[in-house]
Amino acid sequence: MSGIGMENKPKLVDENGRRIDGRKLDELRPIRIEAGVLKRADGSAYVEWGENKVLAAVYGPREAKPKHIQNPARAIVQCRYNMAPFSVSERKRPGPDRRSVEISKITGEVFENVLFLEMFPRASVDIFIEVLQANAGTRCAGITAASVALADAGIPMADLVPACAAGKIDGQIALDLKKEEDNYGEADLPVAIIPRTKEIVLLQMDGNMSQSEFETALNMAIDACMKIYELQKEALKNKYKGEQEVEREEVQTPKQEQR
Amino acid sequence: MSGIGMENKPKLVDENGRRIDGRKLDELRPIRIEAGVLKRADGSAYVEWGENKVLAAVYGPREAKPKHIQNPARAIVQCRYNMAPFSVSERKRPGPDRRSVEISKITGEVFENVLFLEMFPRASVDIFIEVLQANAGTRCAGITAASVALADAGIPMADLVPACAAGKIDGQIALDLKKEEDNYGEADLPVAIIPRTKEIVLLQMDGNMSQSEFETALNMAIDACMKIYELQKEALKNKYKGEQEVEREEVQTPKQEQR
Amino acid sequence: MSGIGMENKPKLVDENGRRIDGRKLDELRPIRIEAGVLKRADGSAYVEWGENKVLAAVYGPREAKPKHIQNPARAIVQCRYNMAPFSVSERKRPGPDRRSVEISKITGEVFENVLFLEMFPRASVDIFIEVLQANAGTRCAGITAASVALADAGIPMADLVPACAAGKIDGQIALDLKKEEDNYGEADLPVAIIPRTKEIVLLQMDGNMSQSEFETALNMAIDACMKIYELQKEALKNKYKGEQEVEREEVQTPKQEQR
Amino acid sequence: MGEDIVSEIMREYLQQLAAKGTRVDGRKLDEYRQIEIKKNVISSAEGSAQVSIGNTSVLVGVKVELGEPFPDTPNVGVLTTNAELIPLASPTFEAGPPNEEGIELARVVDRGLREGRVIDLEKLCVAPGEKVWIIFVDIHVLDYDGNLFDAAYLASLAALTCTRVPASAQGMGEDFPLPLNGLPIECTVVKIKNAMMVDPALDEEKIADVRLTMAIDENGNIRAVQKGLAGSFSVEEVRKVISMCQVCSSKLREILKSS
Amino acid sequence: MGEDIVSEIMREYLQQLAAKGTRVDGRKLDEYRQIEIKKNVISSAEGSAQVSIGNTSVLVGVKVELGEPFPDTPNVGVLTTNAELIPLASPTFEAGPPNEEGIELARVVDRGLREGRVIDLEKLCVAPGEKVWIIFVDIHVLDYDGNLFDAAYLASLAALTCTRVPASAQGMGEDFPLPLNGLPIECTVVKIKNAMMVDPALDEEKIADVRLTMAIDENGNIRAVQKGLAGSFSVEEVRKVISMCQVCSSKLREILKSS
Amino acid sequence: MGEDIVSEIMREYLQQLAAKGTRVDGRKLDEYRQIEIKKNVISSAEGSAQVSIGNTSVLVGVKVELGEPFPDTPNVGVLTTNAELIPLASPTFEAGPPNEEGIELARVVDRGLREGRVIDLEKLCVAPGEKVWIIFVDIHVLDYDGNLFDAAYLASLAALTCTRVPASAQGMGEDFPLPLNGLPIECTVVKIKNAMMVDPALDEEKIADVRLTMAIDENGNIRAVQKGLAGSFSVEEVRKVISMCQVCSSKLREILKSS
Repeated sequence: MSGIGMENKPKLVDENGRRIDGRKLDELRPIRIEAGVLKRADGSAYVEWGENKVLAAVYGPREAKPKHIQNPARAIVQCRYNMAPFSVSERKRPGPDRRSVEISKITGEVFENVLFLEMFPRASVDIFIEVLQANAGTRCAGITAASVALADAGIPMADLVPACAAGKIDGQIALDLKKEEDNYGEADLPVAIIPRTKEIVLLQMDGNMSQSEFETALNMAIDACMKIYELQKEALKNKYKGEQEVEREEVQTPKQEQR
Repeated sequence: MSGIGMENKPKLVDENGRRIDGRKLDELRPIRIEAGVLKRADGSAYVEWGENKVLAAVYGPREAKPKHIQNPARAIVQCRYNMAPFSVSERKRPGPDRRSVEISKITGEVFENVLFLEMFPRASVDIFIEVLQANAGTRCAGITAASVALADAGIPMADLVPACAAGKIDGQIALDLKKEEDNYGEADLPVAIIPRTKEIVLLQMDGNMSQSEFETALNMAIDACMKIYELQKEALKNKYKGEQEVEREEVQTPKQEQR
Repeated sequence: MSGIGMENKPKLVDENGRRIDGRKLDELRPIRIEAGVLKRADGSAYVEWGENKVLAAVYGPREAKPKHIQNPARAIVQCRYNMAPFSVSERKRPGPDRRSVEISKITGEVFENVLFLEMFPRASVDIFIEVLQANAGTRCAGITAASVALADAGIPMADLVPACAAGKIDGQIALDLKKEEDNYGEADLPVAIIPRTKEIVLLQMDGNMSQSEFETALNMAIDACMKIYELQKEALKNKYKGEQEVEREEVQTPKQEQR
Repeated sequence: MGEDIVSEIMREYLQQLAAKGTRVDGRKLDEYRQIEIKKNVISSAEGSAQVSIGNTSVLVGVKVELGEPFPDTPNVGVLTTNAELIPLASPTFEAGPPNEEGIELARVVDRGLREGRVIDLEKLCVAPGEKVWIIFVDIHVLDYDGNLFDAAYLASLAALTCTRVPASAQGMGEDFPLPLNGLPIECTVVKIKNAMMVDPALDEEKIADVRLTMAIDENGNIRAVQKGLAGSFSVEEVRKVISMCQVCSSKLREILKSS
Repeated sequence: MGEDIVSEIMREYLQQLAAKGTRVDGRKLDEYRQIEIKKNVISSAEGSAQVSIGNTSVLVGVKVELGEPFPDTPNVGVLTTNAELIPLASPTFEAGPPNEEGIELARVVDRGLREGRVIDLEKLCVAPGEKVWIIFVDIHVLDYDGNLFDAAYLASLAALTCTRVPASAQGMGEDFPLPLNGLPIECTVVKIKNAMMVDPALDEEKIADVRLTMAIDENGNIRAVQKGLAGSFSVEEVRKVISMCQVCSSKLREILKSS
Repeated sequence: MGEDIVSEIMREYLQQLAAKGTRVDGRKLDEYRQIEIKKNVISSAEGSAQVSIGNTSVLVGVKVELGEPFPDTPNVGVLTTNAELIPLASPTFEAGPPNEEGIELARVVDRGLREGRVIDLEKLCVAPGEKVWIIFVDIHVLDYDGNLFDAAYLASLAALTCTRVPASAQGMGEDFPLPLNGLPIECTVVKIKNAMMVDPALDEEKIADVRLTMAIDENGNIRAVQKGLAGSFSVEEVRKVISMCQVCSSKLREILKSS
């Protein structure tokens, strides 16, 4: 975003308004969401979003530890966004860097908007987001996955939270930047919303946009969030369907023969 | 002090007994003390001492945390001496180094002599000293500032504690070494005292001094402490005067019009 | 063990079956064990084993801290294996590395087999092993020393635990490898046993051994453990004898004249 | 009466005031507290400024040193922003490495400086791939009474505008002012119930529902955005924030320029 | 009903089953849960594999980068194995640097790879003493339902078999597959009372008395051994474990080869 | 009966003894406990010594390695002093990085060595600005029964006097003894009520009001001073301490020389 190292910048949008991967300006990368992919976690989800691969797990509400972090009036939300060492082209040293700490903080704040935290005093809702493969947009993929994982865990929630970024490349507003577009583009604007109320619960930006560009991008991102919302609900339905099928099978076959 | 890298040593005392900044051997650098400079801290003080700029804040007596550090019989004193990254010519990495840890320890011990700690069982008196600009003598400036901050906080105290170093340069005993004198000098002897009783509560030395030189330097430092003591009291009086003036003004002007 | 850097490999076993230090294949290095060498520790022992010098100290059973690590049903065993910075040819940075953490873990597990931990709920038995000089085999020397220290501390124990490694050098099974043999040898197999029952409580191996070689080495190590067991008991007897002599002397001489 | 009740009463009171378009200290909703900017306050830094906004006070020192560029931008200087929430500044700050609040602060300031292209980093290359100037912006919070983001950003910007690159000390010609491109300004707005207000004081910050910080450049373009706290905005409200920030950023820029 | 009572009941139940030669999920004592191996799942890694054994799931990514060799092996590439027991995978895992469980896991996997000479590290030297290829094996546990050692080892091995050295990106000719020597396999056996069983599920692991992991190569030779937990084996039992591991390692090797 | 009462009784008893000029172990106030110095006890170190003063025992190993000089002293070797208060030595020592006690110990020993110019560091330059000999003095406390400063200092000095620089292993001619300048000796005095005594045993140290450590060279000059603990001295008392240290340092120097 900072405009440095631009000498090798490729053309990001061609004369037909197509992007380097053939997408139109307002087109999302392919997104696949699967709910309930882990056994130990109380809830989980896996999201493939273009070349991003993100796993989210949720534990809780469970007793917050150590005790001094407990809130007697409500549950706290603790979020940990983490990148696997092999998720990026140059190996990332394990452990949180400053970027991860910031994303963890704002992601946790996103979910405070939809969770009924007063129902669980002294508890913690723990959200773990693991980026297994990264290609720009991992914080949005993480929030999208974490929403599904929270629902999969059965934690009372006002709504799912989809997230998506819009940005600016070659002077044009475009949806859902991939890595090269993010590196050589002019702005990136990640957004998360509560679909039922259209409230914006995540909003960040870096780059350079006029006020009208900003508003165009914001609306484009919000529209995309609504599409992702449908994919989230679909994933939860599939999980539920799958469970019913397994239950039916289980009635017919004794457990040890399943393997 | 260690006599290494002396090839570039400048002359520190001229034929008239004047030092590189024109001071006489027993002359202090200019010292300015201001009490009550911070709003959030329970007490605070700012000291400019030659080219040193040091800020001290005091919180407490407040509950010592975590609980296992509490003393059921008395308050504990916790001191943190810290150098800002930009306070020295080569940027200092943030966080405590071994020197800071040692100075924090001995500074805390200094104030155990004058605080009535038995009055506040289980509590902590927390002293924070921030060196914003350093030019030799910061531990003495820090102690001098912290004393005023403790008084400004209204914490019961037997006396103020002034501190000052004496040392040896070009073979002569001199007061209050500045950086070049410290680097190229032969010894440095920081001292803090309780003025009313003349008890010595800080005493360190490095360098090379005969017994008689040591005693001369020690007495020179003690004499200087008495002068600094006056400056400390002056600063507290000015603070008190200032407050009374503000109070008078406050009676006359509604709060919102003051800005 | 990993077969890397073998171009400088010396001959480890000569035509007469003698090793670089003149030992036979099934011969231990000289071992000297002394019990009760420290005053502050509840129990202690010093082991010189070839060129290894290892000190062990035991504290406890004492209250486990912090509280959340306590087990209400039994004592826990906490072990810290540590190498002094100067114990190896290239200075080791102070603090635990991954190897030390692993050895600490498995050493603690060894002693869970012989300590009557149910007798001391909520307590901790703390074992500290300091390697002062290292020459291959320090974990076995450490376990051997810690056993004696535990006995010296009077902690109820089913048996002493001796430890010894066997390995493979120049294709032959050999006892108690020293550093060069370990570096250029083909396998190393540290073992600890409970002598009375011949139970194996430590078993690790790295290298390359056929099943029959493995079993030969294992039995060779177990036989050596039985010899070390005798040395351990001897050390404790000597300690006891020494104490009685001191007691007798103490009756005759007033304390202050002993020095 | 517990802390929570006090803050509940405070919350209602501030909400009522805000609904009427006023605030506890008599300010209007779009009015900053008094701003003071002092430049060149630290002689050991290559640039420095102390900024107070009301009772909030932040000191920023800039150090400039030679170092290696990042491998992927060999021709470009390096900007490093670090924030220390030192415990001197607030009873709620704790000693230790930066926590998530400190990291977010440093990253939001950094984003404004970086995306606003404040420093012309391309001009800070000395030998491509080998030596570049490294700019350390160290944010030292001295007194925390709300709106750290704006105070820290303004102090950073002010310090950079008076920073000189110490070329002469390296035998590289004369010192020169840091090459700067523009002066984007960060402004922070919080929402309390339905009212939006700039420059929240600590009491307002504590009970604010949500926060939005925007960096606005000379052309009124948006360079960086950060939403914080556990609340939400509507699109309309975001538009409102942009307007407020555009107005205030111009005022703050004038104050900075005339400082 | 406390946790301890539940686990006591579970212990007795599993012991009874084991004595009859069966297990809670219907497996035989020498039977692994279903194994799935997916290779090349992460495109940002030079090699990767996801392995599940029953509900336990481990993802391993291999990164290959240029770096400096160790001073004592200047002609040899470097292998580095790291394990992250991320809190996503189990309610008992905690964020933070690897604890002793994670370190033991990484070291046992590393030992199997290293002592089994899986990678031909001598072929990874680029410029003796200056540049070699460094292989980072990063173990990312996703779902923890027992027997991490075998799952992590198998995933590491599978990832290495599909790893390509990224020579072309360095202008060093074409990418090439990582040079491999052999395929030793690690198998883990636990003892529950007197019964020995492979591949313990979590419930079995929790109540197991003792654990033994062995790396067995294609010739049935033993390359690495690690005994774990606070229990013991007789010589006869060790012999039994070797046989079980020899049989199972062949099966696992076939599964790996056909994956 | 609580610990505090015991220590209160001990305090009074020791005070009464001290007032009569005697001590609990029968020593005179100016008498050290028995001192034993063993040199060259660790063959993996380039120099080493174990010193016991009464039951206090400290092991120091000196490692000498090639490395880079500090930029500001390119022609001078480097001295690094580190102390580990390992938990083996006392029930009050805890594992982990050095705390303030350990840091103060290391720094006081370092100051004595450095200011006393014990090592002729100028002679340890190999290639100016590039390669110098680095001296690591590692203090390993083995048994803590009071007066660590003097024991650690004496052990460090003894280890340095038998240290050989390993030039031959670097192909740089023959090994040579570390070039030394002089033998300043550190002595520690504590004040108990009004009595001053050297070499405090642990019980004495615990109840001492204040502590003073002085490094005295062969000429009786003072090279370093450190006051410790939360008490004070009068000028007269400082004079007394200097005399005591001058007398004792001569005795200790003789013991060292004849060791």
